[in-house]
Amino acid sequence: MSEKADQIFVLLQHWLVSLLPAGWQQPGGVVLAVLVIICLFPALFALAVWMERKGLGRIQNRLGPNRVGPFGLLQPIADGIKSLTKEDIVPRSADAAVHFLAPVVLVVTVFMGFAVLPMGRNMVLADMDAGLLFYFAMGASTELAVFMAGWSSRNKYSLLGAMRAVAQMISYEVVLLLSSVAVVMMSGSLSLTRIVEAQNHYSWGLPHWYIFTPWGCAGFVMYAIAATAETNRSPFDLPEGESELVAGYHTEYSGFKFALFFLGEYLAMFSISGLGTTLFLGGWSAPFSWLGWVPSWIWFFAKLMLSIFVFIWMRGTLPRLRQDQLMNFAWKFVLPMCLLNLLVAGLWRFMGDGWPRWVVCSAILVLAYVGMGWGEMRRKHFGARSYRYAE
Amino acid sequence: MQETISFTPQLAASPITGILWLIPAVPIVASGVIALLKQPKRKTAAALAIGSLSFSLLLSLVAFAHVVAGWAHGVASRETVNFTWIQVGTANVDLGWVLDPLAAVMLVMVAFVGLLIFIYSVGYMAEDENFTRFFCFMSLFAGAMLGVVLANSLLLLFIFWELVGLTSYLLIGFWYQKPAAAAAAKKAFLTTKVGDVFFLLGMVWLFAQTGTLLFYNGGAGSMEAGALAGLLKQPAALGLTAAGAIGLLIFCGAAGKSGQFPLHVWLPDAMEGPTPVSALIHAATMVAAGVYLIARVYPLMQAGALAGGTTTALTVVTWVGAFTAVFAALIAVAQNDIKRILAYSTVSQLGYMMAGLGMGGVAVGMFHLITHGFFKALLFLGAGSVIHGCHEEQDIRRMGGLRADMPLTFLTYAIGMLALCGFPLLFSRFWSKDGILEAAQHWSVAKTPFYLLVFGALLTAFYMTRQVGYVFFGYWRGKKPAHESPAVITVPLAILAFFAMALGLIGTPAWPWFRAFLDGRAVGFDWHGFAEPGLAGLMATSTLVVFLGLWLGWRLYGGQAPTPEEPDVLEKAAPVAWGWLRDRLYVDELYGVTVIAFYWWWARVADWLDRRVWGGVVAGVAWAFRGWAQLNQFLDNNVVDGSFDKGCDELASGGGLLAAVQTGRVQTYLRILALSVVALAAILIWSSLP
Amino acid sequence: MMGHATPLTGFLLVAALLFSIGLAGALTRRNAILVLIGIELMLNAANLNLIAFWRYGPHPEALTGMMFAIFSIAVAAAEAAVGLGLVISIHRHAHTTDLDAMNRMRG
Amino acid sequence: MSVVFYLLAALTVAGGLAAVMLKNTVHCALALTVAFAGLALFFLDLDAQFAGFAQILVYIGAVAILVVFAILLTKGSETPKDGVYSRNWLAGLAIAAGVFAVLGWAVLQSARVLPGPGGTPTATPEVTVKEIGNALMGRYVLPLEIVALLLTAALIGAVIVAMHEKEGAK
Repeated sequence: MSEKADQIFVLLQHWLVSLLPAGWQQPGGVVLAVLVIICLFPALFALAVWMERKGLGRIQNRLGPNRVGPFGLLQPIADGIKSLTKEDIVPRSADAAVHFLAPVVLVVTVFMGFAVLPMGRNMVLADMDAGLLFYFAMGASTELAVFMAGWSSRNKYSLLGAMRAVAQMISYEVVLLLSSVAVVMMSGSLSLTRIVEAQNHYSWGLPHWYIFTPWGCAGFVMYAIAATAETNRSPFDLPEGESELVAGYHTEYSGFKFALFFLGEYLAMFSISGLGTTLFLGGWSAPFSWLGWVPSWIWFFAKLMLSIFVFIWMRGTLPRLRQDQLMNFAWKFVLPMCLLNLLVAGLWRFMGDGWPRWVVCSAILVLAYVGMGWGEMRRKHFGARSYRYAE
Repeated sequence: MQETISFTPQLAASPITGILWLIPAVPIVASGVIALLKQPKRKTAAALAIGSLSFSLLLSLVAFAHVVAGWAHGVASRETVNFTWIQVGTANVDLGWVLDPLAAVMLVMVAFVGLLIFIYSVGYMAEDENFTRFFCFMSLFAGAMLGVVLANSLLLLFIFWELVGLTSYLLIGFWYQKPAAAAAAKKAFLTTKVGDVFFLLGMVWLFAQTGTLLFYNGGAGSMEAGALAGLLKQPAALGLTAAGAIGLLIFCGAAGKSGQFPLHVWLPDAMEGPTPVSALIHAATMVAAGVYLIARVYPLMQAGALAGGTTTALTVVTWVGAFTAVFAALIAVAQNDIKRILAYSTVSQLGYMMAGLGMGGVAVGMFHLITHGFFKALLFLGAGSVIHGCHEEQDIRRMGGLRADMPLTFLTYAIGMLALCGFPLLFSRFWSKDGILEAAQHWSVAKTPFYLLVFGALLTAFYMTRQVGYVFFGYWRGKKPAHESPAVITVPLAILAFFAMALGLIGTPAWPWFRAFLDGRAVGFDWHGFAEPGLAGLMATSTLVVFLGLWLGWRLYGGQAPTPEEPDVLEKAAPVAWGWLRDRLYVDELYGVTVIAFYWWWARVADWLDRRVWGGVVAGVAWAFRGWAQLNQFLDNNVVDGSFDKGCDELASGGGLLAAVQTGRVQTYLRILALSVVALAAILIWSSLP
Repeated sequence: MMGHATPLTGFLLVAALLFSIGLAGALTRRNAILVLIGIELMLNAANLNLIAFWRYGPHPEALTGMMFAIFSIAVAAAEAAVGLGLVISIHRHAHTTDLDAMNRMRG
Repeated sequence: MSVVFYLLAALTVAGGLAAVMLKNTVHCALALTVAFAGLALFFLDLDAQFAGFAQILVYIGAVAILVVFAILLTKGSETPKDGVYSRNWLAGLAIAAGVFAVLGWAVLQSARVLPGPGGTPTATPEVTVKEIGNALMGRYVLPLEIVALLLTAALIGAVIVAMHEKEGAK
């Protein structure tokens, strides 16, 4: 029974495809899967927006939206309708073509990213051999889209915001890649399904998720940092830092294009955390062996929502990082830690089973972390907090 | 006569022989140290020299005792220590030193006499400011002389031989400011060098024939039977066997150094050096080196001698020795310089030794050498004390009557004079002379040497009494009154005087200790020694001759020696002969005319050759090169420059065109690149068209 | 996707066209950066050739073509970085990116 | 000639032409990214999956942005006063045309001359990332190391060249 529940969607797809004539079956299956993704994730987007606004409210000791629908559940739909109907103003001096293209490129590339994520047991749109590489290739073009948005609106603030966003995204993209390379090294393949299978074993009931290994844990922490930076969220949301740069690179956008940007941002968040779960949290594998009967896709989406919650939680609590702090942090702390993590992963692989492997690897990582941290802190002398008020 | 002595050589070197090399080494090292000292460091220099020589003397005495002990046990030991000095391809040159009775005796004599002379010269050279330099050369000489005595290889002997020659040059020319001294040193060095050249020839020939220069090497040495047999087989020139020829060549070297007839000219002039030098070098040791060399090489000279007979080499030695003895004695009679008389006397005595060696074998010659060494050193030191006393006056005609002023010197000098004349019984030369005369009597070849030697003995007695008469008797003819020399001078004289008398006793026919010691035979004291046939007659004639000489000398010069201006008594008797003798029989002038003239002539020829012939050749070559250089220049200017420069100009102008292309703009370069690609591709395609 | 119909020459022609477009850009444009863009295009055309020959070559499993293309992409990236760095520094000194103006290296 | 090939060819050539012809430099840069994308698709079409993704990641991800940054940093975005093309642009164009003629001719020539399957492709090679990994680490390890070195050097070099000198050095 649980087997059927697990494969419910796959069976559904096969059933629908079988309805089509023979010639069209293969493309039809693909189109169907694409349709599912295109519908499912915007729905999740709506849910995430609601979660964020309620969550933030709760964190900031206020209620959050509760007027529209029970507990404000229908608020996102209201926002959606608002953004669709609002007038789409394009500045005269803006570069119309590029201005229009920016959000489109953004959303398209992000959606492309979802193709390779394994939502459940053999529930993946395109099981590519170099799936991870494809994902990062798509991820790389978001920066271009951000730049096009920023530049085309011919506005100093948006240009500055775009420049900051691109710089930030480039720096953290390197970290993103390196932390995931560790996983690739251990699992020995770039295809995400095989990575998930590699984590899908249990010993004494505990899963073999990579996060439970020293290098995996360090990798996941750095991946999380890079993820938040990549999607311009919470501590790293300087580009559209409301207070200084109005809305960053999408200040000149309004109406539907703004909604597209908003959607793009959330979809990026979904796909980054989806990848995070597949790489570190064991994708669709159950947390405990005795929970195996629960369908695989439930675990995937549960972990997904958990990560989204963490994003929201971080946004609510952590202060925003200054640009130079942000860059220094990336290049002088996170990147070296990633490189070290690669070394430790190599060491882990060749030390063979047994407790010494754990002790040595975690010792190296902790020592490096403490050492670099202490090195960084030593030079900074923290005086009393000083406030400067604009004259 | 002389028998071939067989030695039982002890192969294993006893400990004393092992450290024997220290004897020559210590004085040489001492001289090196003294050379480094500063001039005012007089006391250290003297102490070092005397200390090192006394150490050598001590060691020589120990060695002498060792040999005597060995001899007492009836075994005549000859211990050698040989080592390879240079390895030249397969042949290796060995050196080494030897300890046998001959060497032991010489060691003691040289060291003892040397030490006495060192002590004497501390007093004698006191005021001389080059005191340290003097002792440096003296100890170097002593070391070298001891080296000559010890050497077991002809090569090592030759090395020390040259060192001795060098030191004699340095010491003769000690007061180099005096031109006469410098000339005398040069003369001494060159004449001995002539002898040494022949010596070297002999040595090389020996090495070629026998392949080794070691005297004794456990049977393989050059002086041992194996090598000698080989040498005998080769006939050399003039009917001599190879052994004889080599022996003669070596004798020439000895003749040079010991001042035998043809090469004796340097010895009298060598008196320019300070008296201790003359005493040490030109009386006791260095001149004796020649005799010692012949003694050492005796087996070679004697090789092939039939039982009792002699070889031609030995006969030559004898004749030269005898003639020199008489010749020098004659000249000595007509000399007026106190030291020159003694010098000629030394030459004559050396002639005796050579004759002794030639006729009587090693023991006879060596005994006379040892005794002569002591009393001649005594006489020279005595003369030195006299000169010192008379404020550097050397002409005997300006002395006289020193009997009263210098009693001690007079006493020791008289003993020395009597020993030299061979006053019977008590004095040493009587016995050694008798040994030689006895050998001359029995000499198988001819009787004349015997008569010559007897006549020589007469002359010796005569000129010595003449000299004593002039110096010690009569009245003081000098300017300032003389004074007695200090103890440091007279004490050595006394010691030497004692030995001048005592040494004779070890060679008397009754108790021939010295000859037995050298031959390694047992010896007993018995009066029958005198009972030998003809010996009594011989001793009678020799005593007669001595008394005759003394009486003649005393009668002519005893009482009132003539004033310096008056001619000599004998001169009045035979002015022409006296003139000849005084001018040394014009030997120097003879050389001057022949040898030196030849060199002058040869030098001019060489100069002419060098200037004209070689000069011409060089000039021709230079001329050729200049011409070649001019040709080069011509070619260079016209042909090369012309064409090359023109070519360069063309290139430069061509370059100009290309320079235009370098506009500095990137795109022009890119265009040219693309154009060339197109052109190349076009050519490629055009060529590949079927 | 089964082996497809287009012959090798098609790809080669496209690559040649792209190459000459890049060359034209490099030769005619005045702005230094556009020359660099032209050069990038030429490099990419070469990559296309490499992959085409690898794909149509006798034994594609040797991966030589693809390896070559990957390395050439890496090198081209490095070249672009340094080239643009130079252009920026020239701009800072000479305040122009106009190639005709930059003829300081004249012969 | 399959439809996909024509489509891709059109896309790439158009991108290339635009990158070269457009007035506004930023537009040129964006056209360039289109050309890069076209090429990436070509690679995928030629079953070189890894190369295609690498092309996207490197060129579109990095080089395009680099070019854009360079343009912004050198104020290239304003249209230049004295014309976009260098003085004797016609000569450049002619030379480019010449090169294309030669290349085209050579390609066509080789098609005729080359025997064998010059035209038809072989079976699609099954290229997995593991094989590429082995190749990189096995046969091509030296070039890999050298490229690594080269990239580091280029990285440092570019930074130093483009670094903003201190005021004094101006």
